[in-house]
Amino acid sequence: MPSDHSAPGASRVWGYAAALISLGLAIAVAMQAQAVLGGEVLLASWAWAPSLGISLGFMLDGLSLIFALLITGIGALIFLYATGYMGDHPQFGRFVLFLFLFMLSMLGLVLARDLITLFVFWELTSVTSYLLIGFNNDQPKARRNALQALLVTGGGGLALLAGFILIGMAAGSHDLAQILASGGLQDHPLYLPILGLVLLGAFTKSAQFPFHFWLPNAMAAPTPVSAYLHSATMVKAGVYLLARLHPTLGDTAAWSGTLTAAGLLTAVMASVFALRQSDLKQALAYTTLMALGTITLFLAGGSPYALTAAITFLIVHSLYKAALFMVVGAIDHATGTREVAHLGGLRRAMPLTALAAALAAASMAGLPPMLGWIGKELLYAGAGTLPVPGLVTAGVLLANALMFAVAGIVALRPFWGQPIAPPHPPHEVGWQMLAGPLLLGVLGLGCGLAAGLLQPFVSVAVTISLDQPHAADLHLWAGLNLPFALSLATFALGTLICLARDTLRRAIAAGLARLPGFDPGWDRFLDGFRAFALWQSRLIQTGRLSHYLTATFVTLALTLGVTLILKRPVIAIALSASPLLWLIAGFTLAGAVLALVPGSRIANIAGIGTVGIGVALIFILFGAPDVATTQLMVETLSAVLFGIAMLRLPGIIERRSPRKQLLHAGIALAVGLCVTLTILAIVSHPLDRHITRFFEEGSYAQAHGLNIVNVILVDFRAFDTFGELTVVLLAAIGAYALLKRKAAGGRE
Amino acid sequence: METVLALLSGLLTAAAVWLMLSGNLLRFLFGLLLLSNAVNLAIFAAGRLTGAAPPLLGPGGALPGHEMANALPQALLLTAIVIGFGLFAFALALTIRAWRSFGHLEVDRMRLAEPDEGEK
Amino acid sequence: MTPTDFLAICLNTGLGLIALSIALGFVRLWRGPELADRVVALDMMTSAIIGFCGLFAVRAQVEGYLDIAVALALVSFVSVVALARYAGRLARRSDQND
Amino acid sequence: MNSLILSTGARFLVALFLVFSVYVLLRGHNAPGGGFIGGLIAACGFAIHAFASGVAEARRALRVDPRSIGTWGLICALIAGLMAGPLGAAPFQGIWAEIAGYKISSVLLFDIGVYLAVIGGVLTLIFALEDLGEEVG
Amino acid sequence: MTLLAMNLLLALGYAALWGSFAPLDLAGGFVIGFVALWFGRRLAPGRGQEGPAHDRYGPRYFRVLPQVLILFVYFLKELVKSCLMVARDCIARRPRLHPAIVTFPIGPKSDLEIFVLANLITLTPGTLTLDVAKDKSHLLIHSIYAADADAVIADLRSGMEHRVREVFR
Amino acid sequence: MSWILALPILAPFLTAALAFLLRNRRGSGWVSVLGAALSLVLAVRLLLAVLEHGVIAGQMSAWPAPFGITLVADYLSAAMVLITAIISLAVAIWAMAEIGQTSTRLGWHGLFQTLIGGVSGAFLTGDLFNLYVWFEVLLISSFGLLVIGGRRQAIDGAVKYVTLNLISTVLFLCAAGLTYGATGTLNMADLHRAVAAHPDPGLMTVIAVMFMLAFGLKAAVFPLFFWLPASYHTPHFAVSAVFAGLLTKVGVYALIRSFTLIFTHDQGYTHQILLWTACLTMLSGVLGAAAQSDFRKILSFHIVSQIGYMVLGLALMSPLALMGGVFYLLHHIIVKANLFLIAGVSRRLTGSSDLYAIGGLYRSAPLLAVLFLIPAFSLAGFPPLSGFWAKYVLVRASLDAGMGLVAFVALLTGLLTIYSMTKIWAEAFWKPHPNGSWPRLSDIPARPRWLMLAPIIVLAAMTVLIGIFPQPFISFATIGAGQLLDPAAYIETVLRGRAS
Amino acid sequence: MIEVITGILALLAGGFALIAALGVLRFPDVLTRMHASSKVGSFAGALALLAAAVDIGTLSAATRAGFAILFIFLTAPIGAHLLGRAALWRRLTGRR
Ligand code: NA
Ligand code: NA
Repeated sequence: MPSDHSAPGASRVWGYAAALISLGLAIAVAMQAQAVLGGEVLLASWAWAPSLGISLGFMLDGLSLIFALLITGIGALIFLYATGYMGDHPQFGRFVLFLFLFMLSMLGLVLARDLITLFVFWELTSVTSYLLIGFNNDQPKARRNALQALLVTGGGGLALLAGFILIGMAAGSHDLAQILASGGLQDHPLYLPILGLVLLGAFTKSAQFPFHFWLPNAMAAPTPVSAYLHSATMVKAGVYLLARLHPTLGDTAAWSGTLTAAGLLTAVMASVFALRQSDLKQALAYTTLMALGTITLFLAGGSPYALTAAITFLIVHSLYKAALFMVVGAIDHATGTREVAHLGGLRRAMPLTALAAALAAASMAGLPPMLGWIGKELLYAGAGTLPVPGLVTAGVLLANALMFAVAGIVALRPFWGQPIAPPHPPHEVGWQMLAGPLLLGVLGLGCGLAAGLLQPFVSVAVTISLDQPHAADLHLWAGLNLPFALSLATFALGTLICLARDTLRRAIAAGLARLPGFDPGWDRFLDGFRAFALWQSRLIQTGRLSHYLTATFVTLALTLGVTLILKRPVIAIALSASPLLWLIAGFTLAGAVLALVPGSRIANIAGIGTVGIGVALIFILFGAPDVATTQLMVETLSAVLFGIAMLRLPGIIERRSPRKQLLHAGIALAVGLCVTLTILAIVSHPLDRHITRFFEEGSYAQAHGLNIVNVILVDFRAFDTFGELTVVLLAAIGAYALLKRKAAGGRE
Repeated sequence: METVLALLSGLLTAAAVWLMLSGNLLRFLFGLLLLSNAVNLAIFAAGRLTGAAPPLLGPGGALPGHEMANALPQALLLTAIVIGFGLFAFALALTIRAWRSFGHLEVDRMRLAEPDEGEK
Repeated sequence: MTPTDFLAICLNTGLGLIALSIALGFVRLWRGPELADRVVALDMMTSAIIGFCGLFAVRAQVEGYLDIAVALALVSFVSVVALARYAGRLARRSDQND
Repeated sequence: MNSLILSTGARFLVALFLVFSVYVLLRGHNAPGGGFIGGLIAACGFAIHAFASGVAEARRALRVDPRSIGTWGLICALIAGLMAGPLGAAPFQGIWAEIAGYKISSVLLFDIGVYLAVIGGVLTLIFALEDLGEEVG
Repeated sequence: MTLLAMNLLLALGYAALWGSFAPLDLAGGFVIGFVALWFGRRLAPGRGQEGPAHDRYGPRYFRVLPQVLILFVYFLKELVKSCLMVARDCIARRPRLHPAIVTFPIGPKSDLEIFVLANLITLTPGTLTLDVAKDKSHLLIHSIYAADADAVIADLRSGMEHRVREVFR
Repeated sequence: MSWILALPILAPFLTAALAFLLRNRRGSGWVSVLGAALSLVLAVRLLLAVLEHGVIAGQMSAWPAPFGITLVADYLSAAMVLITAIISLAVAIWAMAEIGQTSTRLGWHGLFQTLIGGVSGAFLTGDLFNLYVWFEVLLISSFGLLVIGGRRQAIDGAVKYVTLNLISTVLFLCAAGLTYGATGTLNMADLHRAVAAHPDPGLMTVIAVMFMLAFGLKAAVFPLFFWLPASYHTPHFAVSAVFAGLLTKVGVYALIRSFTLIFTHDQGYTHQILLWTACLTMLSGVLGAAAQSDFRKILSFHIVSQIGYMVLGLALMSPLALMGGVFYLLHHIIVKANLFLIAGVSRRLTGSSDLYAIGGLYRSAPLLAVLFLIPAFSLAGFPPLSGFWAKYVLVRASLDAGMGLVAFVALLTGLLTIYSMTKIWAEAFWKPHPNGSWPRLSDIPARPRWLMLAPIIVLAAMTVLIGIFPQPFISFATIGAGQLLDPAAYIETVLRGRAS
Repeated sequence: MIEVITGILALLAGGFALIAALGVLRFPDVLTRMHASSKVGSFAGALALLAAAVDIGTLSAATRAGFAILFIFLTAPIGAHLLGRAALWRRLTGRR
């Protein structure tokens, strides 16, 4: 990793290097285009976790090709742009690294052949975008927004994982090539859960309603990141997934219904929000939502027209959106502001930027002969094939008109409007920052003029990858048809909106103020979650040992008690015993009672001693002299230790209320009862004593000892005894450390 | 006979649990001692009680004519008693240390590791 | 009544009496009132247990029980010393709370 | 503790305790006793020593840190467990030899390890607690 | 000399415990006893100053032995008597107890002598040694039959103390 | 075989004895490191033997099973022993930089080694009571390690830790003794037979539940985990690390062993309880973590939560699930211990582990930041790190079993884990230090710096390695899970087969 | 014959133990109680040990019983002294 200590700008070289590598990648992908456009699907696969049926597999088909080209091509331009934009940043090297990793993840995602491979890259895009969005980590807002993006997309990712696992179960494989070839899963019993989970993943990543809120906030990232995330990558991942799984999961009522609803809602809502923005970058961000909604909407359909429209519009959007973000970044870079109201007449100072802006905006506005025009025409043509054509057409019309308006605002106002003095005197930006927008703008124009060049790409994607009989044609001029009429209507509406935008903005702002926002809602949700977490944590982890002990004993009593009740082990009771035993048991118990009475600690200790004595007598009574001796010794030593320690300890006061004492007595008796019943259940069956017999017979013959207990301790089970002597030693060493630590002092 | 021990063990357990719940570290220690005794009794009883003949062989390893007490649980008990003593000794030292550190033995007032503040 | 029967009766009686004396000692142990009283009771009980071991050795005809007695005689002394030390210190301390 | 009667008596008692503890240790294999009980008795003897003459004095009489005694016990037990290795036997397997009619065995060494560990452990505890007691005065 | 005696006694006792006086057992007992006594070498404070007295015990060892036996028999008798007396009061409906603390002056004596005396007094009827004065000039004795304190003292002086003095003379 | 099995247990005790005798700082530290290296060699030898034979068993003192104590190693045991040795070496090296003179003289290194010995013993023993003994050894060692630093906070933590663990211990003892009383054997392989043959299965279930409670307390499952978050943040960081890595895992291991080998007679009941426990443990732990603002407290609560995953593997009791549980167990030890070590370095740099009082490490200590991200994201289950595979397998196993809700809980827990890992990241690394200081790694003298960083780097590399090349580990865990599900080979080896 | 002696000794031991217990229970203060414990109690224990020595009759049994008796009579007065001293101090310093 580049060092922070080097001179500012020294890490620019990393930017150029990344741009070159990306370019190389783009060329490498492009070199495969010939084959892919010929209908071939390039496959590669390495075993990764074969026993789980997971491989590191890659696949290049028509759909992947478009995405891969966009990702690497735009990526190269973004790196170049970033080098100009922030090459002096002290952490530019880190930035390039993250962005490059992000690009690779994105590339891996669209090239993945194995669903789990896809998921891996999916998650990697989440992680790397987290680091990118939070790149300005000194700002709380950047940190917060990065977390928001990560949680929303990460959460969706987890749903996706479940969905993928279910697909794997349903299709019997994680291999996309195989899944796609084996026909759809639409009739599988797991279809609905799969669909739900996959859509959850796709919608969160592609910022579909109601998961849209993270995307505008991702603007906290440096502009090159926004340009990249919003155009060719991140958000397109969800769209890619929908397109990719269209043959497998599409063409059902559930699919088209959900996608239509989400796409339409997203598009319309984003339109409204976009108008409200005065920050150029924010306005653009909302148009991204609009575009994503629109693409999702068209992926809902199953007709060639709808899908051709979706794919074409996706390309259109990638090209102009990247260019426009770069333009906005350039404005920001040159003037120090992105506020529309503070910008105007930059055309003179920044002519090339203005040109790029004009080209990109024209494409965005859908003006002929840009590629955007073709995309828009296709949208109108495809809208008719969707489930609710009227509503969809109206929605698309509104969205397009708004894009028209926003394009005007973004491109026209700052460059062609009245000159306004910005915070810094404007100047044209460097070539690194111009190359991208210009190239992309020109590309938008070129593809529009020579739509035929683009046609095979779209066709292959639609027919081979999306499994459609044929793709619609890309024409600049398709005749005087309904789409053409709608286009004209779009321009008219767009111009109207543009003119009335201040009124509209006020109206919208007033309207929205009354509605709960999603973004504050997120904060409230997170606060609520934290409060809930804190509540449950405090409920359980109270910090009070007596609660812990109570909970522990209650758990013991409940679990054991319920098991005893449910499982009903056989219990035999035989109360016949010698009076001597009863007497001993009696005073042992009395000792225990003495141990309970608060007041005199010595009395308590004496009570415990009595219990020890009683137990020792029982050991004597039933033939355990070794145990009895040890017991008596240990009791005595305990008393000695108590005797030594007691002076250092305070007296005992019973602090429990009588009610609590009663409760505790209940718990205690329940635990005791469980113990008694278990012992009784055990002794109601005969004991298999073959191990003891082995010891009895082998004790002298093989181990040369007459005291069987001792022979067990030092020979038969010497390993136990070894552990035991360690315990005694360690207890002493531990206690020594405990008591001596303070006196010993010293640095820790 | 085992029944008596089972009852005794259960009651000792109950007394121990009651003490352990009292919220005073010293009394917890008392409870621990009682609990150890209760469990020792339980193990002893579970190993079955067979008369007073200890598991000692006669000279030359002669097995006595009658059944001896079960030696294995006794060996286990010995181990358990000694281990229990070690644990008790440590716990006692801890109690003293706690008293020196906090000036009391009320466990619910020992809140240094988990102070009552939650998230800031 | 054979001497063996006599011995058995005497042993059982003796053991019973010793157990009883331990129980009675326990009463003093309970009542206290002072630490020294309790230690005295404990000491008495220990002596009784030593006796118990002796008689039990006879009953079981196992010398091993005598070892308990020896060990106990030794070790109980330690506990008496420790507790007496405690009692002594307690007596010289201002607060009388044991 | 400052008692003439105790310290005079302790002189003989400590010796008695120790002798008896060794006896209990050595005969454990054939009669009730063994390393634990022996160790506890020996430790009690030193405890008497400590009570009679103070911990500092008892420490001096002992010469070795009780923790080291315990550690040597651990080492004895380990050796007893490991010495079977070179002889091709299993870990902790008893190795027996007879010298002058007396049986010597790794098992005995093991029990001595237990004995030492218990002495070391208990004495560490008692001395640590005693020092604490002395602080109060 | 006393040490050697103690050591021999320990060796004998040790061998007796094994139930065999075989040479190896005795030797083992001696070694163990020696080590055991070594540990206690610093006990019995002030031993260094009583060199002459220490030497005195040696040659007189055999002369003292009969006295020891006499003391032992006397002690046994007193012990049984003591037990019976206390036992009587234990079960008597009205114990005739006259407890009192008595100061019992003793002449200059070695620590061992004081120790033996004090312990024997405890085991004899009705008396119990509570403490030794710091200057070793007198014993503090608790008696339960101390209706007449002087009688108690006289009793002790003529009985137990006399015989102990015979041993240590 | 018996030596191959016994030496990994005995070596740490020998090391400990030497460390106790040496006591001075350098010496005992080096003894500990060398001893840990020796343990590692022995553990590798054990693993190789297991790979060759499948299951190996040896009899202590050469008494045949079920009479003598058996040591057994199957795949799971051998792997646990190896990981234990790895963690032991890592922490031993790390500790050289952090453990002060006083703690050393009080026996830190010896206690550390006995802890490792106890843990290894618990993994290798095939005898129920012997398992109890090793539990005690590791428990008492952990007591010592917990308090040896002498902080008042640690004393408070120790009070809770000690009291609750003592209850678990006594319960375990009781259960073990009663098991003998009911079945007449303590050999775990023999118990498999004896439990199945017992005329009163109800009684067996009661005893099984007793074990479940005892081991559950050790493993810190819901609702018995209180002691863990109450204490793990209080001692030396090295202690936290080894506790976090190994202690609760012993409980989990014991649960797995007893409920795959011994108590399989009433799975409908026992494993149902385990399933509920697993889910509640996952959720409760991760919610607890979300409420914390201390580096180590967050990590501590996460231990609880992730114990839930492991128990889940056991509860589902399918080959895949058990494999996932085993994989999770192994992965988690590495990751969690490493995170605590990193927390220790962070604490040394920033002076605190309170997230609101520290910051700036991303800029000033980028190496540490990278080293943190690896285990943190692994813990959160991000691919391609080790945690991803563990989580994937368990989720898949849940879905395979038709338990969507369980899979949901597992995934939700994963998401919430992301939340708190990023919280640490944002507060300790991204956010500027409230004092405006930029603590650099180079501020630590070179020797302690590299003593601390080297183990962290190696453990992080292992995390990445397992993530990128999961197949050998998955295969291993699969065989291990197979051995657990069908203990015939285990029993055969112990009772009749290659036992020697 | 041995049986009868043993039996009588056993009875005596039990009797004296009971008497000691009664004394400890009934005597008015701690110093008097100590008389019962340290004399009668010890005596009872010694009698029982004697019974064992007589009945078992081996040298090792006799030695052990002897050792135990020796310990008892060696330790009882020392213990009584320490305890009595403490009780006395308490009487002198503490509340009555
Ligand atoms: Na006595
Ligand atoms: Na006594």
